[in-house]
Amino acid sequence: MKTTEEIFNLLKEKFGESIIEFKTGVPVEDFIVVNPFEIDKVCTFLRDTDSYQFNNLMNLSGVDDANGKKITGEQGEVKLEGRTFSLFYHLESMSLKQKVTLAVRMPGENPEVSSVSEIWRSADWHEREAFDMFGIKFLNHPDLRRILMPYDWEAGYPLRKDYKNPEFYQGMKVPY
Amino acid sequence: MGLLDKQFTDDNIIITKVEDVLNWARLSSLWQMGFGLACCAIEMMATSASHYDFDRFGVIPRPSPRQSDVIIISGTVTLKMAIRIKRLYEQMPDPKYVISMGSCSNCGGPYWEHGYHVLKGVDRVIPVDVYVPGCPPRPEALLEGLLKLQEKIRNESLVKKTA
Amino acid sequence: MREYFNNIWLGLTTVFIGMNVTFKHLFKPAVTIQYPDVKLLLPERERNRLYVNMDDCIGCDQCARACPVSCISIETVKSLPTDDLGKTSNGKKKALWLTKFDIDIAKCCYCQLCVFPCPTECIYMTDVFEFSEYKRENLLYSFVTLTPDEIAEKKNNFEKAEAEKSAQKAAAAAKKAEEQAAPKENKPSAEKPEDKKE
Amino acid sequence: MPVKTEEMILNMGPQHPSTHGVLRLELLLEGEIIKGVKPHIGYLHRCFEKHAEAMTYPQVIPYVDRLDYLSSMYNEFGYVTAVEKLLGIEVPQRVEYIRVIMGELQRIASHLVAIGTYGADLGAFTPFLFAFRDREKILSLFEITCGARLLYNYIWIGGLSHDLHPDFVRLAREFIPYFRPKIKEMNDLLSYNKIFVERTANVGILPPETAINFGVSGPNLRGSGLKWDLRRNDPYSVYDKFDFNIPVGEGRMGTVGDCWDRYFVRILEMEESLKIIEQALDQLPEGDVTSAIPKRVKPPIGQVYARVENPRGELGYFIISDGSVNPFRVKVRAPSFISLSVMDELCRGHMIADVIAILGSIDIVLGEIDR
Repeated sequence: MKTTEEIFNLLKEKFGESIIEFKTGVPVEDFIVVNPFEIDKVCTFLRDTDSYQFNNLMNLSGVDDANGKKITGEQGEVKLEGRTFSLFYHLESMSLKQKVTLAVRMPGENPEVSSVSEIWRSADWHEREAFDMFGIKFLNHPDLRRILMPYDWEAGYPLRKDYKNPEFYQGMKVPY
Repeated sequence: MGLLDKQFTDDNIIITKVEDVLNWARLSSLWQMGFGLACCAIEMMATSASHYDFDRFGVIPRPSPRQSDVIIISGTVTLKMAIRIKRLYEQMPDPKYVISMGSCSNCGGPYWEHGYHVLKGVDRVIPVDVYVPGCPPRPEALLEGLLKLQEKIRNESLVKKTA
Repeated sequence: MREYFNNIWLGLTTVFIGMNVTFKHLFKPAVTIQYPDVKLLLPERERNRLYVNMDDCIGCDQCARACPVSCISIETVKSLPTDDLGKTSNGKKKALWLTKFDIDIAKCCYCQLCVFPCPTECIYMTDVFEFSEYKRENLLYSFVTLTPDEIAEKKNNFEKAEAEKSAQKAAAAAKKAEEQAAPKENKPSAEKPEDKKE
Repeated sequence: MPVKTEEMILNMGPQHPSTHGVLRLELLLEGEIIKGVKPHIGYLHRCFEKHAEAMTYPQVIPYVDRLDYLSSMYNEFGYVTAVEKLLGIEVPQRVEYIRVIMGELQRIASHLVAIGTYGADLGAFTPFLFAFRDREKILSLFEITCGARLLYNYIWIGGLSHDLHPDFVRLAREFIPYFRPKIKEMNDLLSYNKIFVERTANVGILPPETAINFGVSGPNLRGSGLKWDLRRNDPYSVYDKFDFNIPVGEGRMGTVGDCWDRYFVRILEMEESLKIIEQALDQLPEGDVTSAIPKRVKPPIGQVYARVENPRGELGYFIISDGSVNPFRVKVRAPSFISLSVMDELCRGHMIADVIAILGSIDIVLGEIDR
């Protein structure tokens, strides 16, 4: 069983720049921040190496970090600058009984990340959900469609903190 | 027949008797559309199961809308589902009745405030006859709602449309 | 061939065993509750329709804040010092006229979170569950005991008192401005307490 | 020359009596054989995660109930486990024991619905009535404790809303000898029935490697023969103090990991839950159940992922706190959500009628899938 710090040091040796930082000190959980375009390689390594065997992706969740600066444009439109989105990967090794949390940070304008659905099939629907709720694009995802919201939902991504609900959807009034 | 040509403009002895028989027949065999949406569907299942026994009131779940008289909207109606519910309702033959079961289908319930994907009340897409409050309503409450609906049907008239 | 007959045999016997179970139940009393005739005795902690005992309500708004679905809406008007509102059953003095206490039972999720913070235990859940309605408007329950006229009167009284107070304050401010013109001294504390209005 | 049939797309649901709610399956058929299944979900998307961001931590609990409405107690259990981990508070022993008792009773109730409706899906209506009769007993136990039948709001952060009813322990003890013979009855009625076995054995086989790769958990994973139970493998609460077995699928009627195995694991689990309840009732300590409830739940900035063994599998809550009274983000790892994604893999090559058998055997709850 390895601690997150040990895993971080070992990964740093192997992948160098792709492993960005090790976050500790936050209550309860430490995590490793990884480059969004290298996450698939890191995950493949973590799954297939004998000393890790992270064969189970417990959870994958998107987060709107809500850290942008509000900038009001000329026409009064509000834009968030410098916002980021995060993804958290909770991995578990069922045979070695160890856990690790990975995270990636993406810029708010065009959040893109490599898909891990090839590595763990369970990621497929989790990623679709993150796309549906936050608009995070997963590169090389086999079937990136909305999953919970209707396919013709045009009002944006509902779990973003600046989401505004539309007045009508297909002739039905949405607000109370 | 005079009835269809609207020759009888007012109640008379024949009509009222026919009405009574028709209404009695109608209210004692309300076939329900076996269709659950959310949490309330579990209580609806409990109502049709052994302890409460919906069959006593002539309510039998039918899987098809074309064979049913009453649709119990049991649970949260989302925008994605509302279109289907409207279609199902339109497929039902007249006379048809709607029981809205639980807070969610009454007015969005706990999801009325921030529910971006919840229809706030099924009465925005189909007309509702009886509102059964509760989250979820006890099976007895649903039975009481059904009795209320039967009461409504009992007072229906062929000549004057009430519903 | 052997398997074929074995399957038939198994099919018959297992169905027979199952039938035996159901047959035995013929002689057991039925569990069905004959609802409209027989009603279950509900336990004392039963959580159904909300009820507010308005005699005890002090208008503290705690239930409305605890409610996750915001189905309780309370509006109050301050009473005049001359008004006597009486006391609640556990000895708290009432200081607010309740002009609105509405519970939208159609929205309520029966979670009982509003019951616990109440300081006078005036809001509680009863065992009444039979209250279906033909119209949804009827599910909006209003618990206010005052008549609309009385509410208007209380509001009027309060506004009058408020107007008097502000007039006094204006006078005081004018006086102060006069004073300020001579020696420079400011007392911001005098303005604050009256501004807060519920 | 082999007969060629045209490919056809068949829609099943969202209104279908055996999709257990509002689920649409898009079946790609070649004749009667299934070439692929595309589940379309979201018909019950009630925006739980958005609501959670607008509520305070205790106010989220009623919404948590409504996720997996067949096992509300366990959902609360999971949520409070996560929040307590974030807050770093210890709860009294009595609270933990009561939570375990309630959780296990809920597990039985949930499995009863799963079994009953599974029987009804496959054409046996009597087990449905029997299962609901016994479930009603458990619901009455919950009702005397907290007053609600289905959605309880009973387990609070740091404690419970009420102490046990004075009659509860007696009634729960009476329930155990009442329920034991009913499991046998269910076996006679359904489990060993040849018609039922023919419908379920060797259908929808889920090999353990596939199951792990898909993230399937709970009875569905154990049905594939893997001894994996969070109550034992990653103990939380007081589960390390009880003695119970972890039933796994053995392929008694066909292959390991078929529908019958998944079904039968649930039957065996009810027996184990009874054992746990019995031990917990014996060891139940005295104490105050509301003493550790914080006045104001305001966790420090941080994040936590906590998981429990829900009747349907691994239920995880990922909570991020920004130091205010409202959670910043709550993500639910719903076991049914993952179980449903494996449908395509399970159904391929089977007949249309088997889809219902497979869907019933993975025991999904749409409220949890769509959230």
